[in-house]
Amino acid sequence: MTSLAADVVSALQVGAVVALAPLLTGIMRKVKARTQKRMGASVFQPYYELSKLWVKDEVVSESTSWIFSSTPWIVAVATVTAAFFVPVFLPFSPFSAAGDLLLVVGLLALARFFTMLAGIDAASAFGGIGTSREMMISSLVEPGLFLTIFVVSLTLGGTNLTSLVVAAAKTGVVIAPSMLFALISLFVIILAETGRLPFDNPATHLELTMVHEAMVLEYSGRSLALLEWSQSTKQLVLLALLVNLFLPLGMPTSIEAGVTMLGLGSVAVLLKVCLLAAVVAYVETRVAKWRLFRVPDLLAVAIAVAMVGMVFFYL
Amino acid sequence: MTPDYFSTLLPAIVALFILGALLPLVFRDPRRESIASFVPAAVGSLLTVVLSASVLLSHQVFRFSSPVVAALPSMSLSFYIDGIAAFFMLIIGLVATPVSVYSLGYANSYSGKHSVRALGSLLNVFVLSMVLVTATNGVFSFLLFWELMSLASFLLVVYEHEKETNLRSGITYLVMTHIGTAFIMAAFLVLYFQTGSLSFDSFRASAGNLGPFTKDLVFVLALVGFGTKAGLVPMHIWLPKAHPSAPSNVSALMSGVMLKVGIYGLVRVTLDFAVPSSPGDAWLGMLMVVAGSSSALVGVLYASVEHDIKRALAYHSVENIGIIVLGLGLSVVFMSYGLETIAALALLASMYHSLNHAVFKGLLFMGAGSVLMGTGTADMNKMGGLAKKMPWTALFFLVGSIAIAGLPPLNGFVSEWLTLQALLSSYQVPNVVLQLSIGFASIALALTVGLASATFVKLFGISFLSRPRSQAAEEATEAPVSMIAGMTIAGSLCVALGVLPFVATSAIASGFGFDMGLVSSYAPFGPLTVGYAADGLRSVSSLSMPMVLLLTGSVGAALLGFAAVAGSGKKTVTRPYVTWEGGFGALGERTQYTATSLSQPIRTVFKWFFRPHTTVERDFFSDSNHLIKKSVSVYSETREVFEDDLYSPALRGVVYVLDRMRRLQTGKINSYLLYMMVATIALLVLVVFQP
Amino acid sequence: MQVPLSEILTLTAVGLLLSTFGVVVRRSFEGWLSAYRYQSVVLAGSTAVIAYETGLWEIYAAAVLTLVVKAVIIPRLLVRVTDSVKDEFKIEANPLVSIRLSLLISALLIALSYGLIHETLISANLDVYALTYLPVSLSLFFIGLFVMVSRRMALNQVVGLLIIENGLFLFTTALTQGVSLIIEVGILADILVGVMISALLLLRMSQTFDSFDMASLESLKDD
Amino acid sequence: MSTLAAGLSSGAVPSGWSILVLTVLLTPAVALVLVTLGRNRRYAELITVCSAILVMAQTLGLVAGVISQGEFSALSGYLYLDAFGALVLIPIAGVGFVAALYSVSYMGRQYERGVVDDRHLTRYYQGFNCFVLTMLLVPLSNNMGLMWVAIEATTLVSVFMIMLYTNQRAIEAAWKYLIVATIGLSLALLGIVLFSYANTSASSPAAASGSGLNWTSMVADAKLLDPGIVKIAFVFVLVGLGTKAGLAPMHTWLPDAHGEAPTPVSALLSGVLLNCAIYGVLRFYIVASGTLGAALPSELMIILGLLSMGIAAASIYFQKDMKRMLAFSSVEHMGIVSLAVGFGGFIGLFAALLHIVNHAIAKPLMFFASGAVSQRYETKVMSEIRGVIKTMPLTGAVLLVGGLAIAGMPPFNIFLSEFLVLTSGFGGGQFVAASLMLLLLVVIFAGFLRHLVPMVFGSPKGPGLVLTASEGPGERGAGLSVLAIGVLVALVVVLGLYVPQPLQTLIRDAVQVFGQGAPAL
Repeated sequence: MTSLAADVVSALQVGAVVALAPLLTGIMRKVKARTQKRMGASVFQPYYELSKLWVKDEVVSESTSWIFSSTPWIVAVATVTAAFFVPVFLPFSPFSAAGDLLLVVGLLALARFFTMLAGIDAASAFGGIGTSREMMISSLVEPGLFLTIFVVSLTLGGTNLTSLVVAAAKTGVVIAPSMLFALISLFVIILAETGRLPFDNPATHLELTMVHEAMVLEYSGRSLALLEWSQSTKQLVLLALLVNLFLPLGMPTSIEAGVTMLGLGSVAVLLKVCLLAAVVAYVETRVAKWRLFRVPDLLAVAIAVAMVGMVFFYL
Repeated sequence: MTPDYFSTLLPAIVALFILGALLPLVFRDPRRESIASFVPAAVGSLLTVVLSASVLLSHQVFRFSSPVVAALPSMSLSFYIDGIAAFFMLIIGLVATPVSVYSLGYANSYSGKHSVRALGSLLNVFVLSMVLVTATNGVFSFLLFWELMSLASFLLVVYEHEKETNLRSGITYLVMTHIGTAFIMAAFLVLYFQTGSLSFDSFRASAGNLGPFTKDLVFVLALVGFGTKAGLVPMHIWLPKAHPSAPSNVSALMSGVMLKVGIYGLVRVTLDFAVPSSPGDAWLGMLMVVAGSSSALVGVLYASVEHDIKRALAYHSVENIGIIVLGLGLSVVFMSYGLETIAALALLASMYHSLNHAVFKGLLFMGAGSVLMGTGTADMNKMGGLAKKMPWTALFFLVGSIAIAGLPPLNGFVSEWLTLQALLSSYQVPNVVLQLSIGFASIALALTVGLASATFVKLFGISFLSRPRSQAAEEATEAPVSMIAGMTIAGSLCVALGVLPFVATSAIASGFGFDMGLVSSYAPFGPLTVGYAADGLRSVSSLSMPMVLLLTGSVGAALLGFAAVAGSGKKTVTRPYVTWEGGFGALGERTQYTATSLSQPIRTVFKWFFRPHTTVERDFFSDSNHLIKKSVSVYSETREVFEDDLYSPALRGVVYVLDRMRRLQTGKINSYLLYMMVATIALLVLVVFQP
Repeated sequence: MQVPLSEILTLTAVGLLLSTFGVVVRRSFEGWLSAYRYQSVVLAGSTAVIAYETGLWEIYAAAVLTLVVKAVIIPRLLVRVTDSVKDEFKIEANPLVSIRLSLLISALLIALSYGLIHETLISANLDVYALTYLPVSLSLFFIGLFVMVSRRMALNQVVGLLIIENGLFLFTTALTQGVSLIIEVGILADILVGVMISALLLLRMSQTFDSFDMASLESLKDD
Repeated sequence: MSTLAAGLSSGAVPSGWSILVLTVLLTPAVALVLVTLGRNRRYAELITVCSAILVMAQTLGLVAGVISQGEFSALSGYLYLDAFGALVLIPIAGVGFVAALYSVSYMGRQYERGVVDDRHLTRYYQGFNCFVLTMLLVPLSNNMGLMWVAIEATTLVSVFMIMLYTNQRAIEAAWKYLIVATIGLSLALLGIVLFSYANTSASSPAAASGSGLNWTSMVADAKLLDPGIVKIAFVFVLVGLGTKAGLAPMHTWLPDAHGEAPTPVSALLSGVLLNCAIYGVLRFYIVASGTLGAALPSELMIILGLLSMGIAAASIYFQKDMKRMLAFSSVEHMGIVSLAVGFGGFIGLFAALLHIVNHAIAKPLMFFASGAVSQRYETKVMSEIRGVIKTMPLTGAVLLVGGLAIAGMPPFNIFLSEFLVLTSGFGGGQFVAASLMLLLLVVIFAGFLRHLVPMVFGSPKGPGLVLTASEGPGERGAGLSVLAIGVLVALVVVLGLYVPQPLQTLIRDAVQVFGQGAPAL
């Protein structure tokens, strides 16, 4: 297909991702509520909240600087840009030529960097707590994440996302042992990255358990909306990535597969992501939040598993 | 590129720096002194850039031999500027230019207290010596300029010599670097033993037929020697002492450039004199990989708990040097297996990171300098809120932080991308042990990257954001225009090197004469590409920063457009108000997080490394009731593992031996005569009864 | 009756060694001086013998000089210098090495010198004087040195120095029958001046420290 | 006496050079007489400076002669000068010259401070000239017996000079110096006599002409000498003259003597006298290596050299007294010289000779600077001297330069020769010894810096010192001392970058004397 068409398609894909992200959050909340024997709000509740926040007035602490006010925009831009490089529904992203898996990680890290700064900027102790905890977790996530990427790129070849996804699709259902280990470690890491239990409790408002929530505590109105939205976008992107790399079932092996196959593939991806989200939510109801200084143990597990994966690949 | 144009350029540069060193001596008024010394320095550095750039563009080696001969024919003072030398001269010039501009303003902060004149001329000598080190082509002249560099930098480190601590760190620095020089000298002289000549040309000529043992010996000696100057663990201990002691513009040069000169020596030896050729040499590469990754980790760990801004930056230099050496080591490993393409990739990564680190570390130290000038303290726990007081400094410090944290879209990210790609390419090494160990080494690098960004959240956040933590920070003022200008140059370099990588990559490629294995990486505006090809799988991973920037821009535009459209319904207003204090009344600056508390979780996680020694003092209202405390104060300091567990014991041992030896001087003439008697008889016995 | 040369030489050699033992054994300054005087006389005698055998007038002169300078002038000088000092400072009360042990060590040193000479110089065709006197002179040298090492008194060290000089002189004359005269003269003059200077120093010492104990000369050291 | 007369009547080489040889010796002698006659301070100073200048001039003439037409002898072979001798002659005259200049201001200041009186001064200048005379005689004498006499004479004279201040420390130092040096020289005499015996017994012509003590004849038939004798003879000479040259473990007198002598004398002692002694050792080294082959003598030289460096390193590291530290560094540098000779080869010998010259330049500079400092601070204890760069900026700078030079930092001259020494060591495959030397150099550097940096920088303790922040009061002869120091600093820097052509040729010729031709590299 022509490059223009490709760009249009992938723009649509990104639009879909951004549009569906809050829905995913809603679904997770719903599942969580149900597993906790609650009715729970509608799955579209996140959309209502966003639209409400979008038109609300803002209260900004006077001890903040331009960092605080620009952070939501930077975060949003970085996250959405990252989405452009990830083949979410299609086994293809035209921008894979411009950036790869490492760039995606980098962009998400940029977003986190500014979020952490904003946490400090308001000069409140809550923001400080959030930032300092996030500093620890994010820096410990890094090695596990990179080791996973290492294994994946060894098994599927390179870091170019399109060719990774295609290669994964080619492998079909059977999964290499190294990939299995990588999957486990990546799952743990995504929990940490998206701030789910047992690392962080997205639903909390207790300073003892807050990480991400503490950093964005000072935000209100449109800024808060942007932050929440980017958070769910990030969540969707990462889950989709995991699905496409490790559970490629139903994903066509090439963009020339024809519209129906592609459509089916997209639907399959959507279903798998929702399923995965449900699993994550279910896990959240089963486990309690871990004490902050037990979190490193979990991340260490992730690293160790990934290392085993690498050993399995080479031997 | 006509040679005569070159041969006028180099003397011109030398002359300019010498002028800059001498001119200030004739003036009396500090203002004039700083102009007289730093303007020539700036021009000279600019010319250095020109010279190196023209060498790089012309793809030809420039030789220049002066008539001066030290003592023996092969000790003549001759210069040889090939691509490698030119590339490092480029680094020197690129950093020295903004720093000289910056110094114009910065030097005034010393006027009255110290002699600006001394600062100016020493700085000129310092830069000149570094340029000449890279340019020179003989063992003697190399050591000459090398030690001149150390000497000048030492004098700059003890510039504020009233402080005993500065003197002590100066001595540590000079002694450590002298030890390094000893190793370098040994390495070169072992080569001399092989070739019988002191000129680098002969070393190059005989690089091929170097005995394996000799090669290993030279390699290890050079690694220790140059590693000491570059601040490689465990020879790094001088670095966090010396850089904070020196004036900030000097720290910028030392950390940005001088460490690279150490790297230059390492590169020169590995690529020119002791070239790895057989798989037997791979372990040398692994040695560098291990040293590099441990340096990276150790450096960033210490930086993450440091609250003195300049010390933190110094530790980050250790970290980045580690990353550079890691890349170099990888390329050595690949070279020794004859994997040319990925060897080039790893070398590209390492050199690119050298360039980047030079630029952004220079920028950061300049920023730290203007913060120092503005607030009068280097302790971050006394800063805060400077983003409002010194907006420009804040902006550029932020740029530097993003760059050094390896985040897109700035230059740090590109070189770290390349380094990671080089690590990922290690699957081509036909040796499982090496594959695995390189893979595990990548953990250290990844952890380093993560901790680095965390640390710079702390560095920037604590010093520039939230509220002032002290009166000094309250009254901080923005730096003068010349300093801003210097930082602007460096900052824009950071951006340029980030979004237009092909400039640097093509320079490096021509400098190091790569066969165009990754050709598209050097084409203008072309993406950086790394090929993958193994059992059936083929793919090309690529990164095109201009594209990324374009995309980011359009996304941003789209978002703003969306906001405009979606928000048009109701006009929202933004009300400033106090930070929510949780209902406890007004927040003082004491309630904010400090640098120390911010890094507390990390310190706790890496307890085994820092072995923090924490003392808690509780003050009670009454001894009967220990539940109600009047005050609780916590003191926590981390230990310098290397000094306490490595250097102090070694030093103690040496001192013990020396102490025993010197006691020979008993003051008793009887013992003196006894020595003579024993010596005579011993020597007689030796000569008479020896075969 | 005609006494064979070698007997005379051996006799003188024994005399020299005995006189050296005298220095080692005696504890008082007068004792050392008399032993030294005796030694110098024997030395002059043996020099005269060599002179008689070789018939070189320079060596006669040397013998006479030795007799005059070493047996008369130097002892006088030393007595003159030290008569101001109280007697208890002229007695080696407790040497660093006990007398008996010193005697043993001196014997060992003599053995060493004989061994050395025979190990090395046997190849060179030495004449009878050399063969007799070289070991003796070497042992004089070493014993003198040992005396200086093992005693506390400055005076004792001067005496040791003198013994060494005697050994030196004997060595020179025995080995090379008369190196060119001005050298001999120069050497003798140097020795004389050296002794005079040391005498002067002794005088200064007796004024500043009013003792010759080495213990008062240990302030210059490293710690 | 007859031989002497004959020598005077028929000079071996009837050329102007031999006359110059005699006059250069006569100049200080005449000066000595004049100083003794006119018992007057100003007068003595004038005479001494003039004679120093004259000696300098004539020495340069002699050097020119040597360069132009090789060696020549005088006084029927008693006196003799070749490139090696000339090379040692230069520092004697040069340091004598600067020391004379410096003496005027230094002793003048001592006089004003009431440390010395006119009688002392006269004796000082007598001793000075006599000292120069005896030292000049050492490299000029071909007859080794004469050389021994000269060296012994230097001992006696310098003892006098050290006794100038008749305090307890001075007397103690003088006594130790006298005893140890005399013993050493007696050992040396044993060796010399053995050499001459070996010579006379081996070769008939030497024995016939009665010139068995002449170095020229020794080296001429070095091959014929009896190796057994030469072995022990060389050991005796090495230990004996080594004592005078301050090689460990016979160096023990040196720190005391150099530490307690008046500063100009210390400069002469360690800048020149040591050279004379090591010169003697090397003369016999040449003969011995001619007989035994270079292996054994080189081994001995290396052993003693490393020992000296080691002991110097230890003592420098813990030193408290400035002048003693300098003295120990002299031990170190003599060790380096003997090490270089031990390494041998063209470069090694070149380095050794160059190092002799360099040390003779840098060490007096250091002594002069430290003398000025200790006069100002009225102590030699380094821990009490702080911030010289503030109280006396010029002297502070000189102290820094000299200290760095002595410690072997480029771009100063000592580094050049040390580098050459190491080059010869590694080039000759003597990895162990060379690496040890490198290690010890580093330790010494550290020890030196440990004392030097706080002295030069830092903030002065004495409150009065900062107020009068200037280069001492402008008393008489200050200009002279500045001139002396300036000359030395210039030399230290210039010789660090390159060795002038004449000096190079001279050293090359001197290396030829060692039987080492064919410049390597």
